[in-house]
Amino acid sequence: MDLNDTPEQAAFRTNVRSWLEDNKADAPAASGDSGDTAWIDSRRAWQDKLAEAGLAGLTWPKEFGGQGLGPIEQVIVNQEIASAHVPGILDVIGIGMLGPCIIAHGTDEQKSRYLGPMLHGDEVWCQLFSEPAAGSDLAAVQTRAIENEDGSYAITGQKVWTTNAQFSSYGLILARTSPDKHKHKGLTMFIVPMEGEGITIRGLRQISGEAEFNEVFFDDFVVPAENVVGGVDNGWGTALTVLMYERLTIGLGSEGFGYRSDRFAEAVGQDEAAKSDPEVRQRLGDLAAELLAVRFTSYRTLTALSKGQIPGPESGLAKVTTVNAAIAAGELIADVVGPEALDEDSEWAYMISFLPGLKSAGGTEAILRNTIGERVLGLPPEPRLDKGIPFSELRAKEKEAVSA
Amino acid sequence: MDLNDTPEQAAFRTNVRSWLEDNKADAPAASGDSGDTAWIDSRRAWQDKLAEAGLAGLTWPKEFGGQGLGPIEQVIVNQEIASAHVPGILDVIGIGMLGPCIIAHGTDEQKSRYLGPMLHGDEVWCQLFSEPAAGSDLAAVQTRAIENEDGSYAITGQKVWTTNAQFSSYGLILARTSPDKHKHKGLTMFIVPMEGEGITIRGLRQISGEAEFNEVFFDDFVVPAENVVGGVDNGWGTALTVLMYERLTIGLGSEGFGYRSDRFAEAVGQDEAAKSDPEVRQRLGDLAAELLAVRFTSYRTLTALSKGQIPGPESGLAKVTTVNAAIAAGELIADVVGPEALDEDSEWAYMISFLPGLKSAGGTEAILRNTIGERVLGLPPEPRLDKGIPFSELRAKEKEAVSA
Amino acid sequence: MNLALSDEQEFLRDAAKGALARFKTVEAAREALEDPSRLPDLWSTVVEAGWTGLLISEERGGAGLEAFDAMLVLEECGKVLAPTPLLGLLPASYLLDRGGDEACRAVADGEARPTLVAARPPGDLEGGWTVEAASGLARAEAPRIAADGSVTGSAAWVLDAPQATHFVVVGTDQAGNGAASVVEASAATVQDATRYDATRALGHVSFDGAPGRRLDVDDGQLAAAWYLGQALLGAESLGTVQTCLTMSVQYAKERFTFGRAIGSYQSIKHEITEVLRKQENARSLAFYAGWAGQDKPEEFGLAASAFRSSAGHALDFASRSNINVHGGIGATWEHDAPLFFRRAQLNRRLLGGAHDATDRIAGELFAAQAAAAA
Amino acid sequence: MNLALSDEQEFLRDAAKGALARFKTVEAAREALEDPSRLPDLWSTVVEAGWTGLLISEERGGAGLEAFDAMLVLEECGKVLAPTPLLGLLPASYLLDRGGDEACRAVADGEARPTLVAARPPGDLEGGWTVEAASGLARAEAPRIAADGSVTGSAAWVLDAPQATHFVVVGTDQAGNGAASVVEASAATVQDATRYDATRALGHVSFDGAPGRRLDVDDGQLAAAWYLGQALLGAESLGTVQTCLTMSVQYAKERFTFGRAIGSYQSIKHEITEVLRKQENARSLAFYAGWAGQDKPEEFGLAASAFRSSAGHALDFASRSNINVHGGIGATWEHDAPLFFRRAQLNRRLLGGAHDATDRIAGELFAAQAAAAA
Repeated sequence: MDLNDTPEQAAFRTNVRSWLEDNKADAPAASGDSGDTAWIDSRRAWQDKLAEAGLAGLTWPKEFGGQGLGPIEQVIVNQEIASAHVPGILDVIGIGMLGPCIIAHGTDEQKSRYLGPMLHGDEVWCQLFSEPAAGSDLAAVQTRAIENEDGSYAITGQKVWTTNAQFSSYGLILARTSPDKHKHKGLTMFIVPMEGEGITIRGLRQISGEAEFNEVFFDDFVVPAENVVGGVDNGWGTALTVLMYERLTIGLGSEGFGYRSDRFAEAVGQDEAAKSDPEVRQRLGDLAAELLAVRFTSYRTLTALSKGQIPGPESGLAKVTTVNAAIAAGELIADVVGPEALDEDSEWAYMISFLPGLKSAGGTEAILRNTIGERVLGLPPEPRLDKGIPFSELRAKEKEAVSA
Repeated sequence: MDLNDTPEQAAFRTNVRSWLEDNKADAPAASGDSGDTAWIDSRRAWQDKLAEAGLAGLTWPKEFGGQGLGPIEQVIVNQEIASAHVPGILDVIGIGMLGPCIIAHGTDEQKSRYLGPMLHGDEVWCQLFSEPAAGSDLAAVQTRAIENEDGSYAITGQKVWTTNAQFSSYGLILARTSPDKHKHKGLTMFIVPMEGEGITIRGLRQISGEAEFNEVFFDDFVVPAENVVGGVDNGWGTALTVLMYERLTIGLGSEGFGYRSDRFAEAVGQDEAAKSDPEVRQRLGDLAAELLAVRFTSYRTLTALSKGQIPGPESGLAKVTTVNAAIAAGELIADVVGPEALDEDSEWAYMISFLPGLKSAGGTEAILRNTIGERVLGLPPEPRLDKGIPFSELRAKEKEAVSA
Repeated sequence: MNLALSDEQEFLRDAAKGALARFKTVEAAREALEDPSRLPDLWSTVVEAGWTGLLISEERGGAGLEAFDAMLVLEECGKVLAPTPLLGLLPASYLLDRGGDEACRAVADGEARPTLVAARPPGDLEGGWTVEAASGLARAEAPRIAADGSVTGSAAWVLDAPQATHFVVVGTDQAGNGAASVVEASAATVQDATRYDATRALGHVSFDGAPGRRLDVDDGQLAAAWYLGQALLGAESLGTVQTCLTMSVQYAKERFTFGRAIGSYQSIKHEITEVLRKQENARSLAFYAGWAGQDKPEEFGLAASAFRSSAGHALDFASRSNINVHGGIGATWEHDAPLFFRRAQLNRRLLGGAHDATDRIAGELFAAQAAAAA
Repeated sequence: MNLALSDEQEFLRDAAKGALARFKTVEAAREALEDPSRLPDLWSTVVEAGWTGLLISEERGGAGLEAFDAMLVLEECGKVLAPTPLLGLLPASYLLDRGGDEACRAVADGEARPTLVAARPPGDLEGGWTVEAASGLARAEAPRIAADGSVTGSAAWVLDAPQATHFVVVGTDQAGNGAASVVEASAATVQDATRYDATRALGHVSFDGAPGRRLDVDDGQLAAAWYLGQALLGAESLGTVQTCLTMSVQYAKERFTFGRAIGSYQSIKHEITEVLRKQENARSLAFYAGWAGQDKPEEFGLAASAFRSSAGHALDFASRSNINVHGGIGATWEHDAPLFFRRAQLNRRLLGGAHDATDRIAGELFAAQAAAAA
């Protein structure tokens, strides 16, 4: 049992640290408004600089501009970037999830066209999977892609919860090509440019009032056949690759939201009365234990990754723990501080407003617990009423049931 | 809004109180060991005395020896008996649930033969419904009743969770007469004597070590056709009547277990350090509010009953609240007192041991929440895999699934 | 034994529902987050409905009703997030009436709009009267009220302070006993402190020898005013819970996932049933508080604290659960669910906070036990 | 970065599992509730396996292993409710070794069976060393240890007290600093205090100027002995959680209701998944405690407290959930589930109680923050 670097890792860390030391004067502010074009541009430039220094796409193969390194090195870079108080790469979604998917399923042309600009921040990417009626049940996407006579596709539908859409150049979209097949069997993945006729991007405001996500509307938006990734009607398999990398990215950056026990203890500890109140201490102790556990869970995940194991669905439990512990922390801090903690300018008001949305982001807790209960513990599945039914029929049935 | 008696109720209460004052010297101890025959006999004699004075079977029609009164009068009697610190009737199950069922569904012969001795405690009754594989899913009983050539029935099977079986004269048993029908359609209710060839009663010990319940085994136990209650293959409907009266009985006696906020506060308050500990106070305050709520819920139920309304499944929520608040109280008191609260002679150790069994008694919380969600809130039902399938096939399927 | 509403009470409740239905209060609650001027002015409605005089005796121009009746009105306000001043006004009117104050008739007529500067009565552990502090867990000393009625001191998070015409200040006299004084708003310094829920006007109030009129009320009445505030806040929360429950049930029937309505899944069904359980427990305690307020004053502190605590837990749970049931869309600005969540967040920390109410349940139980032993 | 077990650790764990499998410990746990003589005597097994010397340095006859290794053994004990004295013995052996005491070799060889009379080190709020009181929330002053090593005072709920040959008493010297002394059991008064879980021998111990041998250990080592006890109790609880989870999963697959295996219902599935979540969080904190014990002593107090607290919550939840999943039958005497429930009930209240461990997490975080600010 060892949390220390091997000599090779220590040497790598030293290099990263000294590069950051030498270059951090060029880094933009670590946080900013995603609507601020100047800040976003400075983040792009910084990503380019990181990529040039070999500090972006660490786990990508060398032939695509990556470093061919392992998850431990990725974590070392993450840790050093955090210690240096500089931002990391802008396009976490592209480099962490979508790039690897293109590497796995894309054509040679796609790889050579898209991966380089993605890595350097010249073209930011977004993920166009979720829809208003396809959240936890992602395979229920209704966005249609209809083949034109010239072989191109016309895409029509609505995507939602799209991070970074407002400044992305490209997106990876999951759309239905064959509605008469079973819902998993009629989907196709496409690369779509994020501008042109037939695409509308609209910010989606959260409880806090900030637009953390976007809605993206497609109306007969035409993409050429060469933009298909992973084969027509094979989109579900392609999407699973993205989801696997999403799990991996989350597994490597668990404390990314800043939900740390020491930070919450500091907030509570600023009130002398709270510091010696047994009830406050009990609540703080409980949530701190949860967050400390998540930190060591991420080290366990990393150990497994470094032995070549892929994290299973149980890694999603860390997200459940984090969100619920942070909710408990928000309640506690606001109980201690009082209504003043709910001032719109307070970091705690922001956190309290942000967390309810985070709770169902990436799939509800209920779906996650189903998956873990069945795949990890081997518990029997729930009856599935949508099994083997063509998607179009399924939709008709739902409409009928609601109107009944 | 009024918690006071009407003048008529007040007069009734005065009569009950003065009778109890005059007679309480004859009452046995309020608590004792259900295995102590002398104490049980004294409880029978006391029930007889109560019945003679018109204080048992208050809501039974007068023609069967009851008083033809309403639920409010029943509650007044319950309250006065509790205030006098004397025990109530011994056969709560018979008089509260089984007698009313016989009144509703029994033959004239059954009514004239059984109701009198039941009311006076000469013959105590027990309810033989639950089985090892038929708890929440009560209609899944496997106990068979096979018709003999002479029209009598031979009963074979195992019943469980049978209160009072060890000193009961009769039981009402739910048994399967037609296994090839759907599970709700092939059941019949019988009156069975609790002794004779082919019946074995065995105490079932709980966590505390006490035998709160019994298992009852039947092996070709013969009962005549005249013992059928409510018609052959009509047992499910008959059972539902018993369950409705069970809900009603529980609704009228919510504080019967002694799980009261003042009692728990007194236990906690004996420790000076605990009295001023904010965390202890918070936990006590929360569970006390729950128990106070249950008290006023029972007044609401009573208000509804006195207007002729029958309590719906939501009345089961009071049991959920009570059990969980009492569990919280046990945890709190033992946290305050320390391991000494777990001494086998402590009332708290007994309560802590008793509650886990009470939690699933009368159906699990999950089933109750399903029922309330569907019947009270109108939420859509879960898919039912046993719908319309003959009981015998259903069993075969289960066996197959487990061995797979 | 009768815990049902009287015909008059049902009429009062239905009239409140009808009067409030004329405004789009929930929509306004969202718009007012960015532009407070979008809030409808309900004052004339409140006056016309006779709510300002609800707790004022008939001989002083009011309706002479009980706490429970006022709770029914607040419940309707809570259902639609109506921005009324009743939570501060009604306890103030109660003290004015008990003190036989000259302002009663003006309050009943809607010419004066008083609010209570509430102070928490002494408990089993602390001997003094305390008020809300602007920040932090420790509570502040209640204002000092001189023999001539003048007031010195301050209190934070006072309901309706920005718009009130008078403050009924609860504090302590020179001997440290409870006292109350009526101060004109112009004699106080008021700092707007509205937070997070735009429908709830709040202010920090301070008095520097502000002239006032002493009220002839005793400690029991002062304590009752505090507990009345708890009961009214509980009732308002209970109303909000009901709206959350209705929204959740509706959506759970309509929304499908994996080929089934989401309400058919136990995780959703049981969570919603838990909202119902908490709602019904709170409702039972509303009856307890109403009954004690009327017939059992020595238990009003326990009953009102238990009700406020229980209704607060119910609202915390229901407002979060409502968002969960709705999934991501329930956490967006355009959805109504966050407005009920905002209300829950603020309610939890007003008037001593729900935690303080829970603590007081224990305190009242211990005190009753000590009294029984003495 | 490597949190996997070494080959040696896996061997140690598997050997423990194998050694304990030779006894029907769970069955004995039930029988011993009525007849304590039915408990198997595991002492010779404990000695032969080398567990008594686990934490004693090699030069003093032990294996010189770390807290984490001892935790692996306790986890196996917890899985089968094995009645070993390790929870008291191992922290005692740790102090004997750090003090270079002459008894170390006898302990490693199984000739002496010491146990720790544990004292809780000063925290951020209280300055003194305290021990368990026989009853009530307040803690008792730790025994006084004179310069000649003699001990006066008492402590309740001492693990393995009825069978120990020596007590390693943690208390305070005349200056109020931490101190420790080795006292022969015959010089102490021991009252059997076994409660609720027959596999856990407990005693109230008192000393009236009992002669003892001072140990040359510092406050940091004395505190480490307390936290070692927390970590070992956490590990033992974690083992018990695993058995509960296994039982629940198995039954949920086999038991049918309404035509479906009960594990296919979300209420059951999600409750069992919650056991898994709590178990895995506790396991992560086991790694934290093990790592801190070895490489980060300044965080051992935080890590061990967090682990004990988390494992305690996991066990509370898992042992009740296991009964719930089994329905009525899970609450009967002949079933195994209640034995794990009994263990949970007692564990929660030993060695300061789980609440105290949770409180200490907060205390350690506040102390770290104060230290960083200084």
